[in-house]
Amino acid sequence: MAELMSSGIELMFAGMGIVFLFLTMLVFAINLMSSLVQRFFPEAPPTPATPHSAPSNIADKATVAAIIAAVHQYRQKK
Amino acid sequence: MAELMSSGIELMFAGMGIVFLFLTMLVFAINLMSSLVQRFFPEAPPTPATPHSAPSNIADKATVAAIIAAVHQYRQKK
Amino acid sequence: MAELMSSGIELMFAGMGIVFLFLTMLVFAINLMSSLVQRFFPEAPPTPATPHSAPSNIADKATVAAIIAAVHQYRQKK
Amino acid sequence: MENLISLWHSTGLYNFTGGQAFMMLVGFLLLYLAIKKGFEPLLLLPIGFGAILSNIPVAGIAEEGGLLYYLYFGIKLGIFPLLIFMGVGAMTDFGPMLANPKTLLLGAAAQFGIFASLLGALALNAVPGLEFSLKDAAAIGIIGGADGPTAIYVASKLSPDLLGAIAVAAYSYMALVPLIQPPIMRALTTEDERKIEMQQMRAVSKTEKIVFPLMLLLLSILLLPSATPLIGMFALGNLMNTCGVVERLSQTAQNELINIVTIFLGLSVGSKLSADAFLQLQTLGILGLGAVAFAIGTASGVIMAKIMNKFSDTPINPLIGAAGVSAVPMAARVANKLGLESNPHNFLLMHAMGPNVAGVIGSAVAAGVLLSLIK
Amino acid sequence: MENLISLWHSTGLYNFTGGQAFMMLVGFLLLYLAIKKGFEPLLLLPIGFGAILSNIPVAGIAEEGGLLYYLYFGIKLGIFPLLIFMGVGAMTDFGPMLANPKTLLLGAAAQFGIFASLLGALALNAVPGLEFSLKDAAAIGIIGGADGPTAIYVASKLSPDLLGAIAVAAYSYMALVPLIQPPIMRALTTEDERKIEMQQMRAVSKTEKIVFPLMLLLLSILLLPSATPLIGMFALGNLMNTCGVVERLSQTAQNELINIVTIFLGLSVGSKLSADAFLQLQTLGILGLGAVAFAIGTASGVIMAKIMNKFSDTPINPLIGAAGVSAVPMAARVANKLGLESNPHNFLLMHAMGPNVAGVIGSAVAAGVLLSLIK
Amino acid sequence: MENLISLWHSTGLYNFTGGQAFMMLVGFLLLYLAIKKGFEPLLLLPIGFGAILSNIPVAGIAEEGGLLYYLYFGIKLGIFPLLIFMGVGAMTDFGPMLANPKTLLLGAAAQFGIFASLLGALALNAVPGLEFSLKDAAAIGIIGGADGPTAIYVASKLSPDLLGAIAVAAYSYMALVPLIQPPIMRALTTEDERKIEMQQMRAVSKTEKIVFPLMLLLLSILLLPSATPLIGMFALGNLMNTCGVVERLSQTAQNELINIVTIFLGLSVGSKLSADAFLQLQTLGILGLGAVAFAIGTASGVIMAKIMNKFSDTPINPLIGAAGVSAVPMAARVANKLGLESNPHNFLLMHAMGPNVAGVIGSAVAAGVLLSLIK
Ligand code: NA
Ligand code: NA
Ligand code: NA
Repeated sequence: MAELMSSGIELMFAGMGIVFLFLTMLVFAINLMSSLVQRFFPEAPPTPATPHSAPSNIADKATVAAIIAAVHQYRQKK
Repeated sequence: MAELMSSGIELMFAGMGIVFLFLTMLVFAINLMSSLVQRFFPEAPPTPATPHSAPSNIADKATVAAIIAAVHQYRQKK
Repeated sequence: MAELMSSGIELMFAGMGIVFLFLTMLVFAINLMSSLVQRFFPEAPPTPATPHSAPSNIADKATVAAIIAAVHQYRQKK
Repeated sequence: MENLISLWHSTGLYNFTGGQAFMMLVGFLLLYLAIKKGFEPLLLLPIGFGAILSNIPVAGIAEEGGLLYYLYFGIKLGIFPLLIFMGVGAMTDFGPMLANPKTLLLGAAAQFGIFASLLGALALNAVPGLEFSLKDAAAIGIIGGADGPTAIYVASKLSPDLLGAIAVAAYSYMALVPLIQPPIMRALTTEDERKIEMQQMRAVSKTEKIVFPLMLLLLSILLLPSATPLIGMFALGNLMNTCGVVERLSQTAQNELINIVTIFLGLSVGSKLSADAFLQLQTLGILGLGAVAFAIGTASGVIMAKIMNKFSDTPINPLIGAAGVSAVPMAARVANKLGLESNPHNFLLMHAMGPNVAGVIGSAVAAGVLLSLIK
Repeated sequence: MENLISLWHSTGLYNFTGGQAFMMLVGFLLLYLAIKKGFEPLLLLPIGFGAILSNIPVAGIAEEGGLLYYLYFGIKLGIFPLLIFMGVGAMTDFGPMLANPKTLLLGAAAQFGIFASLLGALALNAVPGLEFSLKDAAAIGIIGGADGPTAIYVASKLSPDLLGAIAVAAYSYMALVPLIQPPIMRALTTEDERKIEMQQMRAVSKTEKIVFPLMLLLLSILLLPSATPLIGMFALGNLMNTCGVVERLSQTAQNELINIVTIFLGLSVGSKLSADAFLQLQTLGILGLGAVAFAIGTASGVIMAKIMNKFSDTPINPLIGAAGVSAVPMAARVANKLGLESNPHNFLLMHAMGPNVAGVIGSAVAAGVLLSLIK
Repeated sequence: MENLISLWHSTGLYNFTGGQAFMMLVGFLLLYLAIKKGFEPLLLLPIGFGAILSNIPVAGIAEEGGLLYYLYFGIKLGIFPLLIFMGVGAMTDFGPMLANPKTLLLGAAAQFGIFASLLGALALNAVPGLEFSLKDAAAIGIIGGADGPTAIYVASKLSPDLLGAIAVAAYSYMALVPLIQPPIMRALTTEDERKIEMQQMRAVSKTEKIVFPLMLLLLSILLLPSATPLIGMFALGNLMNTCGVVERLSQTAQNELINIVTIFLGLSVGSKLSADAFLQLQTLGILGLGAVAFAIGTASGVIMAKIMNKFSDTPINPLIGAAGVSAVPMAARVANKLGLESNPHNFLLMHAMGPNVAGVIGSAVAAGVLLSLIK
């Protein structure tokens, strides 16, 4: 039992140590990467992602088509 | 052969018996359930199911958008 | 090694032979089939395939609905 | 030269057996029925194609190492029919049935077709050369359930050798429902009965639709656990659809997942259409008994509806009894069509949907009885 | 008569054991929580349903020959959690984290909940009748990771018997995050701290988002290979989404594929909710420890954020530390909500998304440590 | 302390072998080619990722117990390539080929690349350290088919050890078609030939499109059963699309199902990119022979088209012969582009689609010959 607890405590230190080590290194890596990317591959900031753009696209086209048609009709009737 | 037929007949009676027993109990259970639900969880009757509501939704939005836009345009032109 | 090469050469002749035989027979078969179909099952040439017709369909309906609504509104306002 | 002979010996032409050729024709016939006649194409097209592929000499597509051999495990282990049943459950609307629960009894009566053709199969043992065990007879009878996945599930458990013929018969007769049912329905009803208009149904609340699949499952657990694989997956699909909180799972279950499984199931069923198993007198027996099962199921449903109409305080058009065989939604449409013929203002479709979906439950229950009592 | 007795002997009523009945109630409770209370319905609905199905007497749905037995192989072999992780990766936006990388440390701190409850599980061995091995304790601790697929993956490797209880605890507490976290967050922060507004984040370029998953994978390969199945599939999904050239694969991974696997995974997890395994004192221990794990993880994240706020040149609102437990995106929304309560102009959502997704990485790393050190 | 050492011993850094590191670089190179250069990203991205995952030390992702080990069964049993072929079949329009059937011969001629590189592989046995069996040589030759699933299917049957290198070569060269083909096409044609305008094609009726896949399958059954797994699944997909009655199955086959299988197939192929198998002189041989195969296939197609142009009563632009290698639709686009360069009014795209899809049939036939004659 005591042995199990000491294994557990050891595991806790090892675990939290590695988690912090890993994520700290990741912080440095990201900072390095970001500065390299911004320096060597400068880019316009991305526009907001539109993963499901298709539907709205359809709607847009429908809208545009409808407007054109409606205005066309309106003019003809006039 | 005769034995097989008698097994079959027995199976028929057992089978139809259980099918009717099961579905009759289900009728009672549904009636009970429906009256309990209507009494304790009264609800506005559901609007017709729209499993694929997204598309029509899109169409609706497109329609509305188109109307607004067309009318807007119409007024401006006037 | 020499034996392997001769197997390979044999394979090449057999292979190209069968490929040509197969595709030549397919040419004849298609010609035969096409003439049979055109004679016994004459058909209006197919309209361009519209595998994803649903969306455009929606758009169409939206368009039509929007036009109707817009024109309706336009008349009422007049 | 040796190569050429070896090639010739590897052609299909050299290796064809008569049985394989015949089964391939059966496969092409199924494709014809599916594509040109519109016979349950979603199933009969892959089944027909599977029949062709599995009867190709030399290729061994249905033998170990071949695609259909591996796909067939999905049936052998009972996975595919249950997943299809889940998808069907997600597509089923129990609303009309909940609005008029007594139509459930029509779905019960129509299951008589199952047991009648089970007896018929046993009786056919009198014909020399025909030998159906009790398991075979039960698997054949289930054709009368008019429900594809149930028939495949039961046949895979009780009589895998007959699976191909049974599945083909089940789906073919489901496609033939508009031809098989009307004469029987007309013979058993009077013009006046067919004119009966039914009362408009009440609206069913969302809560009832959520509770129902759970109640159905619970009843099946208490009374007939052997039916719970089928009824359970059906109820799961239905609950996913009605509960409204797992819309993305419900959509996948009734679209992509059921489509993928349908392709695999159809091909696997087709792989059981081998000459050995199919070109038997048995198959003729199965086809005949299947037709009998549908006819008797239809008649039982109509007669039950006539009886209920006598005792019910609200009128019941006997035509909707025929929908109790299931064959969703074809049988309900047939009832609607015959109703309109006699009375152009008589829309029976929604009234027939009640017994129609009740028939699915009824045959799952019958399947449970068969699986539980036949060892 | 014999048949009738045999039928009665095959009913659920005759065969029910108390344990099965109780577990079925647990299943219905999970369905209730999923549907009526909105507790992680995508998972808890199939899990609850799986619990019901697998506890049906006689039917044997979770035994050899039954559907859930075969589906469970997807968990046993570690396939389902990894495919879900791929889909989650495809849905994850690392933008907010890349804009403010130091918030990764909040995702690290919150993992303390994992190890604290691991110790707690070992300490519970002092209670008579409770016996948790180191593997069990690790599998329980991972609940504190607040990440479903990670918890299921680790539990399936270290302690498959506890899998059902662990998964239920993990998803339940994730659903309870809006109840568990706020009191802890309020207790550990002052009103002034909660009012802290954070600077607007810079935009993150597409290239950074493409490079990040590869860098994450590389670091994991170098330091902690045992975490690479989880982190690798997560990175694959994320890369498929950010790279922009395999849009159709990314869409399928985050829609149909993850939906199909979610149904199967949920049912399989439910099949581990058997009376034998669940109706133990252990389960109470697991549920208690899970709550402790979430609470400690939340507290650690908030305290870490307070410390960082002291040393940072840009202000950090300590509330976002609580999002480090993961439970994406629930925990980030909780941080946002509490921020708005103290300061109606303080939108913390995007700032909290950084630690939130960092928490996913953090728990995958912790999982790697546990899988690597516990043999 | 012991724990720390044990941890260090479990890091990737400690366990890396040179071969693994190199193969990981190959994986990253494939990702780079897929994402930045647009080389067949749908396949090369998962393949590259699979290569990285399977070469991670300690993790054992491609060994028993790891995800890629189980996914690989889909290739080993021949399931994944056939399902992909079904999806490709559903996406293929045989209209242009049916309108001008003699272009099938161009698809036949281009298969010479397969057999030429098969001979080349055998000739390379003269190089010390290189040893290709007849099976290996055939699996390498099939790269010249310029068709991914066919190459993977044949390699998995004849030479699984070379599968990784062969798949990478096949997809890489398919992506390089716009670089490899034009110089060869220009060298073998005169400016006048490239200017040849072809007659507009007749419309092809729906019935012809429905009958064709069945006819193709029938011919393959009669002549070359060993090609029927490939041609059969291709024909099934095509029939599902053209028949018009199973639209939902066709859509699933060419979208979700093919996407799911593509992810799994790519990862599994990548898992065969192990240092042991890839870092051999053989691999250089395979890459070289693959390029040769594409070049010879292109040349054969063009020369055949020149010959046919001599004898045909309607003009044939020799450029479309190059499309006979398949690599659909890339090779057809290349032909179109070169045609436009010489004659801005010369749209060859639809004319080149005929030989292009014929090339798919041609290489499936060639695959059947190899699988049938090499034992
Ligand atoms: Na039925
Ligand atoms: Na976490
Ligand atoms: Na080719």
